[in-house]
Amino acid sequence: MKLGFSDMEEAFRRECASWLDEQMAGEFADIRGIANLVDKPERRKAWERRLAEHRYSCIGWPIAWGGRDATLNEQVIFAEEYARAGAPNRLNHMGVELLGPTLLALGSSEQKARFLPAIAEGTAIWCQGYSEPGAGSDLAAIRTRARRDGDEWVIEGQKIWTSLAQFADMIFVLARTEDGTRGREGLSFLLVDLDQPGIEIRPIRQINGEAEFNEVFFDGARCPVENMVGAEGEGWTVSTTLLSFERGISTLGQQMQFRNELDAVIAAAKHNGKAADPVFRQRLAEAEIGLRLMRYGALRMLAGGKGGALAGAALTYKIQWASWRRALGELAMDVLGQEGEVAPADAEGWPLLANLYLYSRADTIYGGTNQIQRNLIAERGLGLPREPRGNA
Amino acid sequence: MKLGFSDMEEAFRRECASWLDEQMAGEFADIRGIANLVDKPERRKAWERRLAEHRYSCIGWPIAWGGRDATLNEQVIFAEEYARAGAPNRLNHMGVELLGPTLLALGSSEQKARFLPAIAEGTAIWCQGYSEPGAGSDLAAIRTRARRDGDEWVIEGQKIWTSLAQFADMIFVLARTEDGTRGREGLSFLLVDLDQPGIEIRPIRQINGEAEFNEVFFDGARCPVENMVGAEGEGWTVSTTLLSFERGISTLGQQMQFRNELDAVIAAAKHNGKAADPVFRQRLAEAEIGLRLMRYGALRMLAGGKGGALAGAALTYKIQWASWRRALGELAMDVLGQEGEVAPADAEGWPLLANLYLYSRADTIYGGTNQIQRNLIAERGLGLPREPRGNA
Amino acid sequence: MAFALDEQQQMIAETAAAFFAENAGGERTRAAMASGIDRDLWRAYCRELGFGGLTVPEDLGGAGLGHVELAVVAEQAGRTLAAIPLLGHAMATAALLASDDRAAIDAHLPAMMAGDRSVAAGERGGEGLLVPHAAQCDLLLLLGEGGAHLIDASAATVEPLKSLDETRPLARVHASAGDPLPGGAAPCEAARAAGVLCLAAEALGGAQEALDRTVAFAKEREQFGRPVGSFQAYKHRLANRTVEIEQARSAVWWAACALDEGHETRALALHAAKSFCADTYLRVAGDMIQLHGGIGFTWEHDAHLFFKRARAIANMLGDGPHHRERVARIMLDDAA
Amino acid sequence: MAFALDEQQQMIAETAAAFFAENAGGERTRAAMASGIDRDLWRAYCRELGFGGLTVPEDLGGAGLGHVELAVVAEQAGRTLAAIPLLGHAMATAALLASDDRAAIDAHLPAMMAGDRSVAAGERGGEGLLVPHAAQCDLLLLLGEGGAHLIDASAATVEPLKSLDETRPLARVHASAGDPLPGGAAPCEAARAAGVLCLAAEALGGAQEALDRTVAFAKEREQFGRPVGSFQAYKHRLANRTVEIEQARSAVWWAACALDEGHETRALALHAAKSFCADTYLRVAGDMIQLHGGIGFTWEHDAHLFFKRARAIANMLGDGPHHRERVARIMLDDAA
Repeated sequence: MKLGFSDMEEAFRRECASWLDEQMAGEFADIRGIANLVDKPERRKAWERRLAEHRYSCIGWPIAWGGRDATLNEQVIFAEEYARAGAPNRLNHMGVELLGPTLLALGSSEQKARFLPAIAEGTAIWCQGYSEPGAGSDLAAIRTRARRDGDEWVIEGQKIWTSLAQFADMIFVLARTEDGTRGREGLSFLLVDLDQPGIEIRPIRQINGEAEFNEVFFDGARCPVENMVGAEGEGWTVSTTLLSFERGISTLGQQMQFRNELDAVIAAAKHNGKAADPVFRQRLAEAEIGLRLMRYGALRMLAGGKGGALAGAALTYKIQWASWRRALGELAMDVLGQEGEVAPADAEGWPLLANLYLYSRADTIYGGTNQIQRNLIAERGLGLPREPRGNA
Repeated sequence: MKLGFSDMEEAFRRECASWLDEQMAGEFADIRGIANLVDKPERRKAWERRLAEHRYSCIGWPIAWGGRDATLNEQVIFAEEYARAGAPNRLNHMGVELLGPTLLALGSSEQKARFLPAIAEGTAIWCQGYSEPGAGSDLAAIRTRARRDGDEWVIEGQKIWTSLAQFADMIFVLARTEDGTRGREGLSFLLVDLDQPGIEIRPIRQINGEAEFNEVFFDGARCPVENMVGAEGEGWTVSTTLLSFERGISTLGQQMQFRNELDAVIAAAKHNGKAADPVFRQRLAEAEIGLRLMRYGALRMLAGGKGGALAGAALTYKIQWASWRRALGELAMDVLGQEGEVAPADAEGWPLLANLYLYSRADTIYGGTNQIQRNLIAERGLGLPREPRGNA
Repeated sequence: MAFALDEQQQMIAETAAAFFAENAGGERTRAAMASGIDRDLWRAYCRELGFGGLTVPEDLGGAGLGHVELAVVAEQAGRTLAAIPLLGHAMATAALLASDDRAAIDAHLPAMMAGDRSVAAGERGGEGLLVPHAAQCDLLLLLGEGGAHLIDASAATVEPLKSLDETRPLARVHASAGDPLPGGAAPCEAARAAGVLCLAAEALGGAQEALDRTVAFAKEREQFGRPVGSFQAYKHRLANRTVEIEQARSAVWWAACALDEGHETRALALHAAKSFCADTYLRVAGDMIQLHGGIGFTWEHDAHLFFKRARAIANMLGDGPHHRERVARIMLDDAA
Repeated sequence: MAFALDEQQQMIAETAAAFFAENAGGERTRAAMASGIDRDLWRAYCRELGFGGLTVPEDLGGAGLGHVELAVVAEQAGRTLAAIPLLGHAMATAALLASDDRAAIDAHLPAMMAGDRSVAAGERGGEGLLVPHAAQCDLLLLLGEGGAHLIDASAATVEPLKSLDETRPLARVHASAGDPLPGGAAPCEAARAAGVLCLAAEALGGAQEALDRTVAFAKEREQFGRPVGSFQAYKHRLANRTVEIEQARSAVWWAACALDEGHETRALALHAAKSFCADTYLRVAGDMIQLHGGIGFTWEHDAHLFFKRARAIANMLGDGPHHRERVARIMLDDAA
């Protein structure tokens, strides 16, 4: 077991850091530090392309597909340096981290050739069509349907909580392709162009006043039959594979954002004197400990995840960071007091910490509520008996 | 709404206080302050009789049955003064507070005449035969059986977690009197003499090393048919009535014991300096607030409980005090640190606070675990759908 | 000792509940968010309902009622997120009465009772003075070590702010200290007590409503083929919140009663009520979001209104640690 | 960077697990409670298993391994509530090695490694000096501001006490300060670090075992016609504890690794590990009692052994607030 990195790895770190710093100080200074998914989409698309030009867009992918075949440690290093440099949240996270690895694992040669280059080059932005109204955390209750019409699938239905849909080019969709099926049966996994008449996107305004999520309506939307990943009816398996990539390297980058948030809370506490209050010191220490343990938990998860098995650490990670961040939001507001509740009357959006407070309420819900995560831990991790399902 | 008491009530308070103080300073000084249910049973039986001599044994009962027909406020006052004077936990709590009111409500004239005087006079100590191995919080799973044999019921089975059985004269037993029934059907409520060959009592040693609880084995134990309260098969209803008396006036006396425990924690904190530590001050304040709210919650419960309905306050009271006391035990140990973990090598039993720490772990279990209480609150109080039962 | 609402108090509770249920609520409050106060509602509260003088003695034209009645009414206002300046009103009424300053009473109280003059109240301290409704009200009541100052809003610099809780927006106030109300510390103490009680009661009402709505949702909404409210984790969460709300209600009643009777536990009760009720509201409103799932963090759903109101209440007139430290002083420091 | 046990470390973990599973456990520990130490087990641990010199350099006859291996072994000892003086042994070994005092090393280490001489260790401070196993061991290691003192138990007054955690009884020690081990603050720091790590790892192991047994019980025990482990509240409680145990494991590995590599986060890691693991153990052991129902608070059931051990660990070598305050100093106070 080892915490430190090798000399070669440290050299790679310096190389990444220097390139990233140069970009963030220079041409892309205007998008430095953007943590949300809605600001300046066009500039961020340019940034995706710039990453690709320097072969930094998907370093963990094989060299043949535009990556660097980077080792785990190199990926860790890049993720850390990326976040440290204040580079903006990746607009093409879904393509690079989720769909790409899924296609590499399960896609046909044609699908790889058709879709991977545009992701690697930063020219196709992807989003995810899983959740539906009435099927929030219950993916098996999906009602969006696709029926075969010649060489195409024709899709009817509605997805919800689709972040990035308003900027994305493509969406991967879990849809029911077999009439009369229910639950996990009869689902298929389709790659769909968003730019077509059968698709309408409506933003959902959130608790913080912004609209990151969307509803996506499918009314006769079409995709060619060769856009199905995996066999017909195997959509559940494909989506499970895809979700298994969610706890990957990108968690480390996300943690650097958490670090910035905690640092902002610490700065506020130092500014208004709460940093000297023993009661707040205990809570600040807990936050610090929690963040550090998240880091080492993620490193364990990465080190142990090779076998593909859902290790304990991977099962527990979502609930860990979501709960931590929600608690940080509460701590931030407790530290700031009333001053945390206000902004200049003409301000657009909220300052970092007020926004953290509000937005973190969504963290424990999307991507599987904390309740669902606890069920998974208990049933898959501990082998406790399944909750009885109803009759629906 | 009113917090204060009338002049007449305050006069009654002085009368009780003066008598109780005299007793506790004098003849019964040796049992002053006993909070458990196991120490000095013979002396405490004498104390029960002394209470009766001065008509203090069951003041809420009708005058005809040895009580004083005391008002609610008078009962509140007596309970408070009883505890303030350091009088020991009532050995005949079950008889006075639970069985007595049940017989007054549902007993036959003969049953009242036969059993109430001995309770009022302090000559019959009662205990409760509800829980069974494998039916801890699930009373409906009772397997103890009683079959009719001429003028008697003959009882076979086992009860567990029976406090006081080792000192008691009588036990009330919930037993299945109809073969082939399950759940709440076919249960009857029987009054059984403990002093007979068909009964064996084995103490259960607890986490604190003492044995307050017992197993009670029934192997051909008998009671006359006229000892059935309510009709045959109506035992569930009788036991529900009995349990509804559990959240009565005696809760206020119990709270005075909690007050003593909290005061001991405060004293320890002042002694070792933790009372000046802002972190501990927050927790001590929370404990103080919790205890006060318990008091006012109990007063609301008593004021609102006249209609016999399970008010919100009554449903929530058990979980409130049990959780509060468990947290107090933890606070006590945190305040004391290592010094809280030790006693002189030859000490019998544990000092007040270590014992509180250990024993309070049982509070959230017996009389319905916190889990069961939460189910009750959700299902009966909030009307949420029942948890599906299994097939057993 | 009789720790339950008496008949008259029960009637006032029912009247207030019916009034706010009919005239306030999410829709009305959202409509008032642009201007910050629902002025029609406030006028109706003061005049039609006649509660503008709820705690004003009868010889001054009021209803001559006490803190228990005030708490009962504030609970209902909180339940419906009513966008009215009840807090400042209650605090200023208490300050004026405690000052026994006939000139100030005659100058302000009748117009206040009629709903023609509104008051925003806040406490000095911290970096600047953040006062809820300061940009919307005619008078400002400013509490501080120098006493309680009741001034014309036009005599102060008031900077309106974008506020988390848009149902009761904050503004930054800069005002030079003139003469405080007479009566020494009494007006300040009375105002703070009334304010703390109002906030605690409002929190209780908000928490109760947030719980009730979540329970209703839990009975209807199905997931995994069952009503979500049949899942035990859901149930236990709501059960825990129920336990806390019951305690919060005890706290509000205790504090209100103790104030009316001048009971020795008065100070303790106020600190307990403010900290406990605010914490309870924060938890219930947070759970309201969580247990509604995705819909719970949309702008359209009311959950965020409760959530933000709860946060604002927690921060007003002393936060949880502040009030618990005060409790600690009373219970631990012999000099207290 | 490779944050997983390497092959050798994995082997040591398995060896230790098998050894303790075979030779320790509730029955053995209960049998040892009268005397306070399971001497046969300790001898077997030092000699047969050969772990007496686990962290002793090879040139001194040890295995030359580090803190990661120590943590891995202590975790297994904690899992089985092994009644052995591992804590004092690890602390004294660290202190001796850090002192670089050849005379002391030669005088004590070989006998310690062979299991012939046992050490009890404790920290000065508070009202008296409470030292676990002091009444059972040959040597006492006493840490304090004056340095680390390693003395003969016979040179001190040792008063055995009735202890909550009978699996590692405390005694009150009165000893006059002689010469400390040389090396300045180093022996003290090394001993404290080894001790804190041992306790954290032991807590991790205990918590894991308490969880595993509760999970096993939950699968078997039926109530209301279902395995109790099928109830969601039960599941979610165990899931929460699982999340915490995973974090506790990260904390132990981080601290062990940081110590071995002299990593800059070393101090932070130790404070984090001690406070987090002890808290986790307290919660899991408390839940073990609660979720077993009535049987869980009987003397016969092992739950109380875990529960009391958890409490003892929480209080040893600094409690939770102490360690969190140290974390706060590192992160908040620029002078730290």
